[in-house]
Amino acid sequence: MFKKLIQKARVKSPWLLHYDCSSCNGCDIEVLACLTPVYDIERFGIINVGNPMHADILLVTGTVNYRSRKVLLNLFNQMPDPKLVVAIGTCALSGGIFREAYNVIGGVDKVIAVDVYVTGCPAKPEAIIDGVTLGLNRFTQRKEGKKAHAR
Amino acid sequence: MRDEVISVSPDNLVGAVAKLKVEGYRFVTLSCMQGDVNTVVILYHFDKDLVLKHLRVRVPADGPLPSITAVYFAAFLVENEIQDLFGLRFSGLAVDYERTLYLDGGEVKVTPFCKYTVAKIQGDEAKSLPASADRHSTGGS
Amino acid sequence: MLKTVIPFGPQHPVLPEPLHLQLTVEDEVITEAIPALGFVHRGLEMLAHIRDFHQVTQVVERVCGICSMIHAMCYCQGIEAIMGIEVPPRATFLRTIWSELHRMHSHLLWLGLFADSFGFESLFMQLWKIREKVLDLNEATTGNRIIVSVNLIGGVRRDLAPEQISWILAELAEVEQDINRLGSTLLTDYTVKKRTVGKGVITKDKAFELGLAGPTLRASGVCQDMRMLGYAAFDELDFEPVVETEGDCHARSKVRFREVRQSIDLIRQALSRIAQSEIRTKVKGRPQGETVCRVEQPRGELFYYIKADGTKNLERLRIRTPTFANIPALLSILPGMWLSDVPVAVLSIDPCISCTER
Amino acid sequence: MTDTAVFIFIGLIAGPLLGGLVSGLDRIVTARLQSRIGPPLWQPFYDVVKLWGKEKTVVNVWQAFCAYCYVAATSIALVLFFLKSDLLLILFTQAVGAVFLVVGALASTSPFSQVGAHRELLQILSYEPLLVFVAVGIYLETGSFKIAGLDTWNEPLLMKLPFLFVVLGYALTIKLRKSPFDLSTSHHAHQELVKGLLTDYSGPFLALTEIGHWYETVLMLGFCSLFWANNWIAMMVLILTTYFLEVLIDNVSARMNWRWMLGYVWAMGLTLSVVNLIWLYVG
Repeated sequence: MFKKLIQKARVKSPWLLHYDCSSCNGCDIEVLACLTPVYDIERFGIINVGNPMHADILLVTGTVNYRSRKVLLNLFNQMPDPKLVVAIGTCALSGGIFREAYNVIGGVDKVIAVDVYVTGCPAKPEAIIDGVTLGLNRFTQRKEGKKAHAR
Repeated sequence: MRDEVISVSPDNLVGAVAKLKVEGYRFVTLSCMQGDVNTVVILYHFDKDLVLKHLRVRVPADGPLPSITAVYFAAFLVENEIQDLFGLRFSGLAVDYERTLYLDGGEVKVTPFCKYTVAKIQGDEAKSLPASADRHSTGGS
Repeated sequence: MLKTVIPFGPQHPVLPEPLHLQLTVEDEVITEAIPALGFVHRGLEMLAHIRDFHQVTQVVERVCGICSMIHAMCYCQGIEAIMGIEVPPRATFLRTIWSELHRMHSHLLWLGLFADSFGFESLFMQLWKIREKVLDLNEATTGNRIIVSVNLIGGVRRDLAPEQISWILAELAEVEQDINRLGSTLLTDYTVKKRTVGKGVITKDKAFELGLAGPTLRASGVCQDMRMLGYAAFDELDFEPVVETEGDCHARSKVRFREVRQSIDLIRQALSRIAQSEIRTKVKGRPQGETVCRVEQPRGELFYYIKADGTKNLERLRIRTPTFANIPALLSILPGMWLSDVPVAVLSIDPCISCTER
Repeated sequence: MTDTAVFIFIGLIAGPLLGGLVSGLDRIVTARLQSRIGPPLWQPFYDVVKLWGKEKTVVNVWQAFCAYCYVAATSIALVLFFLKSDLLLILFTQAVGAVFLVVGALASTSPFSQVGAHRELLQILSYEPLLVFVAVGIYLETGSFKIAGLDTWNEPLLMKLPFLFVVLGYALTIKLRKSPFDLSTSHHAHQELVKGLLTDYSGPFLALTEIGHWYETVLMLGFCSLFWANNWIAMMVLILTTYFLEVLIDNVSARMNWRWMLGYVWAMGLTLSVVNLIWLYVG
């Protein structure tokens, strides 16, 4: 019974951590725009906590470069389980327009396992909210004890 | 370019920059580009009342160039950037990141903007390949 | 309290972007601040060596997602100058309108983040609510909210219909009313003034010496605005740069606040004087030569150096963004500040790290 | 005896229940003031239950121990309040809880946590004297530190101690972590210290600190209720008005720094207290 309650609470109260992983800011400000009156993601109990120790969902925007890879891994490892990773924007999926640049590794999934991919350049706030709520279903599907992992 | 371009030698550079400062010019930035095989060309841009003035310096790709941070402290960031991206060294930099402003030593192994690659790490890891080709061998995880 | 080293960033809720500041703190007073960059460096300038010079327009739009249109405009103007292309007058007006819309949304974004930096959450929300109206204008006229992709070499992609013009004017009137309402809180509220007045002062001489740009420079009393160069259609509009003299964080927010209103005025002027003509010219051939092109970004002077050698790729594309020029300001104002003022001081230069590092 | 058991039970249960509801209401009202819709009323409970189900990660054992002590102390303080015990005793039990929270934060090496703990100590230093003044004022008026005598007091204390009520308001703002005093940690971690004091508490332990905070909220509102204790309706109106004012202040001011807080709160708080006490003494 209590397990079910916790599972329900997880869906109702996902706390976000946003990391800008060498993105062009386009997706970042759209993530921030989600917090504001027009989109208001707090309706779903979502707060941007800004502290990996408190977060349930890691939102990553932008391509990964060599220096931010370490930071990304570090943040991911600091988040207590259960956790989700949502990659936002074309850059976070594949490297996008920057994929040929010398300091770009590629998409986020080259570093950590991604649960939901949100497309767009930049991704619209509606798409981001949709992506996060889609990810929440993962909380109910994922079996207890199975941990998210870093690549 | 429509604006005035003055060619100076590396030795006279700091003096020329100091003169511009006395005349009331604001430091804008440096633009660095590959000259021919062994040289790098740097343009120093200055602005006064919306009119630009440029100093053009040609230096050997490995030779140190005197830093102008003693005159314009603001130049430290862009000089560090050039150290990272072109492999050039500046002498007397106010804040020296030792070529780690953008890129760490171990990962991107070539100075990316040089068509005639200057290896960043000496030894057998250094390859004389263009940066874009080299990425595939060093990139990924 | 003893000496502590605080790693401020790269992931930090106050900074939406990964700038890393290593702050040495004694009794909550900063004694040393060292910035570390490189978390957003992608190597974008290099892409100009491997992409067609037309495609580079899209690349430079992604130097920064906030002022993307202005980057593309600057690049296109540079290539047009090299190739001697005459841009149709209507296109110059349209570029002016969109660039001012970008300035508005960027300044509102900044004012919001600034309010957030001193813990004024509701002001942040209200300012971003207004910003959404500006983004609606962007979306309705160009098809996208932020990265609008309207520029191409030789003109613009989209035109404004007459009914859109009247709608834009109506929306702008609403936006103006809303900002005027918030203006008194933003500029005269007791707690806000307590947090911003006299913090992070940069004098006129110091600002000049540090090579600052944009609102940060103008807040210190230096009248310098690239729009005075009269690029695009700015030479046909009445325009007076916004200058404040105090040089503190409050002055910087005042400059940006007044510039939002100025942008509304400029858009109105541009809409009333807009010429009737084609919106683009055909581009033939390849660029050869070098040029410097400067425009005014929301954060200040944007500088492009373009060198082309007659092939389809550029020989060198050099971008100097205003935040890059403003980073030295941080080094100069942070030591001696209280820890609680660090977010205010850092945001007061409007850091855009993706611009800085490209 | 059974009465006592009932009051203990009420204190233990009502704390989290009422506190959670108040905090849910707070978030909705805040959202409305910011022209948003805001989360459902039950959101704080979802948050706590979810945190309870998270992986346990602690910096060290002391932190976990301190989190438990914090909840224990604050809940005991609330139970004592419902038992109509001595005001001073309640105040100091609550202060013990607050100190445990700080010790827990100091147990971690994170600079954010350390600086946050340091600021929290300064906050405790600012509001504790004020609370003692409020207790002294109540004593001077009623002749007793016991709460038991208060609900039969025929005249509302608010009429006699209006300035002390304002002083209590300062303490309340600090205690509820509202702007301009949300220095050590804030509800939305958009400040220079990330989440300050609470940065290194995570999962179940963060849930514990949240529950402790609910107990404290109810306790502080309980103090407010003393100022109009003889009439239930008036008491409710007083509490709701006070809380709404707190939320309003939170939304119309920026965060200040601790130097300003210490100076302002002490200067204003002490002046108002002394004025009120002299007035009582003379009148």
